[in-house]
Amino acid sequence: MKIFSSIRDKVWKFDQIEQNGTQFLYEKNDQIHYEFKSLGNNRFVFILNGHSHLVHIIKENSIYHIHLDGDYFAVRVENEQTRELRALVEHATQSSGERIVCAPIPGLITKIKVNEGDKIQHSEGLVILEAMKMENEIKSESGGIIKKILVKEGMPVDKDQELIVIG
Amino acid sequence: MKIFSSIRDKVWKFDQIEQNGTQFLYEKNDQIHYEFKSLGNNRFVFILNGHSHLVHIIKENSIYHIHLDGDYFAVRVENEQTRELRALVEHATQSSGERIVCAPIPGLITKIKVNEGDKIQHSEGLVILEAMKMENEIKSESGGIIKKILVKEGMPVDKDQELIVIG
Amino acid sequence: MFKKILIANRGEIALRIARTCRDLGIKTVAVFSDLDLKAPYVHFCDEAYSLQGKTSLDTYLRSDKIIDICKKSGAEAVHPGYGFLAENADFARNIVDNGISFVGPPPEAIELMGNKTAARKRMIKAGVPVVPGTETAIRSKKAASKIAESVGYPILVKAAAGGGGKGMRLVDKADDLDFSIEAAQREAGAAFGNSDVYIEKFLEKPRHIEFQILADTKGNIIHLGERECSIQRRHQKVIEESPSVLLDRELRSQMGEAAIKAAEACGYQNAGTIEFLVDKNRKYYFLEMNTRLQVEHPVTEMVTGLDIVKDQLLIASGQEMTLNKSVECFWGHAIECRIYAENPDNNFAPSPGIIHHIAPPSGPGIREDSGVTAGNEISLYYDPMISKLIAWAPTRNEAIERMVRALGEYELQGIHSTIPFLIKVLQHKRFIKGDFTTNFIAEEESLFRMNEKRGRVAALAAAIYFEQEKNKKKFQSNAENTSSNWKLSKRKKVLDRR
Amino acid sequence: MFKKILIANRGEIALRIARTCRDLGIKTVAVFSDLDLKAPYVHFCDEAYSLQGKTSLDTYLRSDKIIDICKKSGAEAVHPGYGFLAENADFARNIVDNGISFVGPPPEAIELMGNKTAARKRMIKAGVPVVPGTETAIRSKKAASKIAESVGYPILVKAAAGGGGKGMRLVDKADDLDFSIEAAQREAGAAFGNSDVYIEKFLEKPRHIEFQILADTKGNIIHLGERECSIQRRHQKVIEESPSVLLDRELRSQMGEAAIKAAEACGYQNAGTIEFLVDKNRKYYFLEMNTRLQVEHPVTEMVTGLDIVKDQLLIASGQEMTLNKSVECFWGHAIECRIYAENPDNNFAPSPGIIHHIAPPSGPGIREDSGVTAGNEISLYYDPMISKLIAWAPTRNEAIERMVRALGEYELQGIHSTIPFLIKVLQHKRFIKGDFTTNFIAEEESLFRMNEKRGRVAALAAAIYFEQEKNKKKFQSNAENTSSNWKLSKRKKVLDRR
Repeated sequence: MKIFSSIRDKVWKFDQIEQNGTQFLYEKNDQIHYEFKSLGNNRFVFILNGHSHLVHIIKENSIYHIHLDGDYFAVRVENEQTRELRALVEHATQSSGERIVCAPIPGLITKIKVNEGDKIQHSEGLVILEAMKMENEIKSESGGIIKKILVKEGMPVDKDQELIVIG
Repeated sequence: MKIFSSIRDKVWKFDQIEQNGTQFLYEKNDQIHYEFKSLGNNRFVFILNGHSHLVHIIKENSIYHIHLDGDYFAVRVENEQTRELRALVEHATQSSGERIVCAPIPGLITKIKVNEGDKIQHSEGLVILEAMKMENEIKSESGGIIKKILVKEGMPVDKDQELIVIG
Repeated sequence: MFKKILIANRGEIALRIARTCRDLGIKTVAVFSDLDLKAPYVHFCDEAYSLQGKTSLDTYLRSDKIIDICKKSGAEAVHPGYGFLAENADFARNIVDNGISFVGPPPEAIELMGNKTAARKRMIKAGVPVVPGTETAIRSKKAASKIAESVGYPILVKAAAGGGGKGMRLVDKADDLDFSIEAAQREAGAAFGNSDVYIEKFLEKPRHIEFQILADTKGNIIHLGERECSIQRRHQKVIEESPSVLLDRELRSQMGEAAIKAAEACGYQNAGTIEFLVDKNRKYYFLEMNTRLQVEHPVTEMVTGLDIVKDQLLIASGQEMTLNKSVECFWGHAIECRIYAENPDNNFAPSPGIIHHIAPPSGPGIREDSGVTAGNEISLYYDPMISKLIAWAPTRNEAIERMVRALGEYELQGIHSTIPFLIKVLQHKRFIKGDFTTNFIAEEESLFRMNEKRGRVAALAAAIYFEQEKNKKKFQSNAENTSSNWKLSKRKKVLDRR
Repeated sequence: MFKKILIANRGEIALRIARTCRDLGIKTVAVFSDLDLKAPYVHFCDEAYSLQGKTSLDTYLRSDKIIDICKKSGAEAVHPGYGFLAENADFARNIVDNGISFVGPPPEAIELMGNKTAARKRMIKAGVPVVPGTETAIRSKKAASKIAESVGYPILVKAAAGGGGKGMRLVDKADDLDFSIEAAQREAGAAFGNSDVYIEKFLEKPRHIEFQILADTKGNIIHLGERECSIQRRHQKVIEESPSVLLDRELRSQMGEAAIKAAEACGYQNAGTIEFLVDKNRKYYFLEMNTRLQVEHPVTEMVTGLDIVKDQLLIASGQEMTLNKSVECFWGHAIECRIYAENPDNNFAPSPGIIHHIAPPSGPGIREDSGVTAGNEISLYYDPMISKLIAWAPTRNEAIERMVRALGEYELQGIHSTIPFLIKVLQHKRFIKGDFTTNFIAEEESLFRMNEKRGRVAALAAAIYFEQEKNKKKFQSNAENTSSNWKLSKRKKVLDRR
């Protein structure tokens, strides 16, 4: 079985191979030697070719939040089926022509900078979201027309709440 | 209802009084004003007459292990019934004339210093228990005759395991 | 000395102040909002009173509630920390009018230094170099244009009552001047109820260097040397250190004297900080004075051995401070990193949430000033700074190494933090060389690049975890579907083999 | 400098050494027993190898396994820490014979200083004052009696190959001498396979003061001043500090010179400690030399700014050490408390168990060298020391205050610890005055008295918890017995009322 781990645009491909009832992990035909043991509390000892790491792994949907040697990575892990499925879904969403802008963090909508019907450019500011004493401008990740505004100024929003539909 | 809290030989007596469906705590006719809230993980905020304390409470049978402002107390808490019951049981054990010496900590029995039938004095050494690189001598808390030795040299023992019966 | 004081603040700085009070035998009174009941400073203080509310406006900014609690608890003084009411002259006056001591400067000094044009004027009079520009608010377009020409473009148009970048405009050329002044005036009027603006030369790529000042009521006034705070993101300090690689003995002594002059000029007492900008020719200009304890005060404590909060309390109670002359040489080198609950991979978006697990680093040369513990929630209501990590060593390079080690040890679960970003800054060769300005973070794309070697280890760990989870599920569903002995024994075999 | 070293130890000291290696860019190899897989030092090191076993004899004392792992991992040097194989001359020789560097003294120095009579002889020859007594093992009863009379009773009969109080007898009067020598010889023979004993004058109520020595391979040899370690329980150090209140500049310089002479006399290299006893007339006597890093080295680091482990590595790799002259004056004052998993209320019985929750203190002046984290088990197999807390301040009194504050902040659940006892020692007026000897703990009954004021608060907290638990149970059983709406709504009402 193939396992795909991706961080941002970078993808690593691993092969899970069963031999005599034991699972082995390969990367480009090289077998990976490791020990992986839970310490409790989402903490793991991960000894990779003798190199010792303390890893924190917290799963959130298909994203694995990994803390490792002072660094942080959001890793998406998929097998062949889930990877193909996701590609299909993304294609379908894109071809429908609608994109939904969501709140990346919870906060308070302090300003809406566009109106329904406005034509907008890539990376144009849409909404100001205030949280922890700081203003965060949410920008458009594509050009288009503002189809619908789902929030109002002064409204508190949750993380991932839908804010604006761009067509 | 009366509550007795004791640490070593010192006993504090509190009165729990219900008034209009609410419970109040009194000590010698003075009402005790407090806030007591769990912080999780056996940790509590305890604000007593405005004085703030972080308290850890871990219960083990009828003993409450309390960490407070860098200090530690083993508190026995009883109401009138349990207190009377315990007095009865202790009296019965004492009059039967047998006392059982238990291991205060887990460890290895490295030496037994007495034989069955020996007459011993108060605070005479009975057994050497080794733990964490240190030898701990377990002493008799009363005089008497060694009735039975329940362990052997070289034997590992658990906490509270019975070692010797003194009659 | 005081017997009991109230700390009108929260988080790490409340705990920091309470620790010194504990050392001095002063009882402390904590105040807390509904969200802070579980915060360590509340339990560490000797007494704790609720401020009844959630938002800052309802709690830590309510001087009436704070004064009531002073009276109820018998606190003789108030330490305001930083932020909230710390630089509010009315609050300071209110405290003093109620017969309570204020652990900070006289209200007049707070007021003067809070008004940017008034402060500039006073500094010019005292002979402290300020950034070239207008001395007072702009009264005519013609005067503005003349000043702008004389200091040379680019210039900044700034709000007199301002702060936080509001009512500020960068002007590159004469054509844009009129328009920018009008825009800045509108913005300043809306933000501060005062539309006065003034002109300052825009210093390109300056360094931010500040001097710690202590002044007691006996007329002693000293400086404790500099802190360099050039590593900033959007005018927010990120890493501070003392000493600065830029300064030599001569420049330190010149700037230190200027800082003392500045503090004297406003009748300053207690601890304060004079901030300077230093241009590429090592010329320094007064930027502003912070009339309170700074977030970054620990680096000065590490290289001087002083406890600045202790000196604040000594001064406020009318005693002499610990030292009576300025610090001429330092004990080694200290660096502070501010750890924020922000996600550096997502444009530093705030990352509220509950801290599930926290294990801060320790060992040689490491100090932590933190305000949180496991189970605490980082809420959207307050500042996202959760901890300050300070590293000391005999030399700057060793201090950097210790800081990198300590950040790498820091375990924090449940929220994002700026730790990975801080490590990248500390390991950047320009940082190590000391070759940076306040533009450093904005200029260095490489700070946001992924470390692919570590990325691969993370990718592998995730893949292994994914695989183990799947196996676990498989066994669970087997076990749930049936309890025949055959299947169970098969399952056991597979488990044993792993 | 080495590129990779193996740390032949566990716990806090393994982590301590690994931290310095990380700072210096040296890769580290950890070795661990079956019980230590979850210990922080194992994850902090760059590589980790199992020693396959549980007991010390099967793991950390197995020089063959350790040398194998050196070869497998390519480690160029071994740091032995303290305890286990650190003072085993055969191990050091074995390491060197395998072409690996030993981060410690030459095997000959370990051997010489491990033999008490040989070390005494060498010291006498070098002009270092030793406790009056015999120079060699006792050969006749007559000679013994003569020596005993000349030094004056009480005397100690001690095993030449000894340690840990085995083969040691205190003799108060001449009548008991013969009997005691025979008993000591029997015990020494059984314990060490060598029945040689010798006589030393018994110093009543001495103070324990030791000097840190550094010697490199270039012929430089310096001392880093003293540590006072008089606060002991059954010859086990409990609290250490630097400087000592007893020493003035003159005595420090005399004892420092004697310490250097002692180290030179045995051809010493690397870090070592000369222990002295000081009697009530401030006369000092060589006690023994520890030919390794000491548990209490951090106090010297705090007051000198040095990293002693770094100097050990510099020296072992043939480089010059950081300083080239002895430390004449200190930066403030430092105190270390050893935190043991022992129950002071039960005669310091070991308290093995799992640490459920741990939150060490931090803030101004506090350093922790710890080897455990939440979830770790304190086992019966190893030393019960779990952490060292170090406080620094400009003066001794301030350092004591900071230490008391930090100990009070320390949260530790699941095992007993000596923290409550340490606080009582630090707050004792004799400790604060500096008026103590090695007998202090044995003499002071008051250290074991309950603080009744705090006891009452604990008694109340337990009573309240007891009450709340009972109510909780009541509700639970109500809910379990029935699910009629009436009962549930009644239960809700009661809950709301609380």
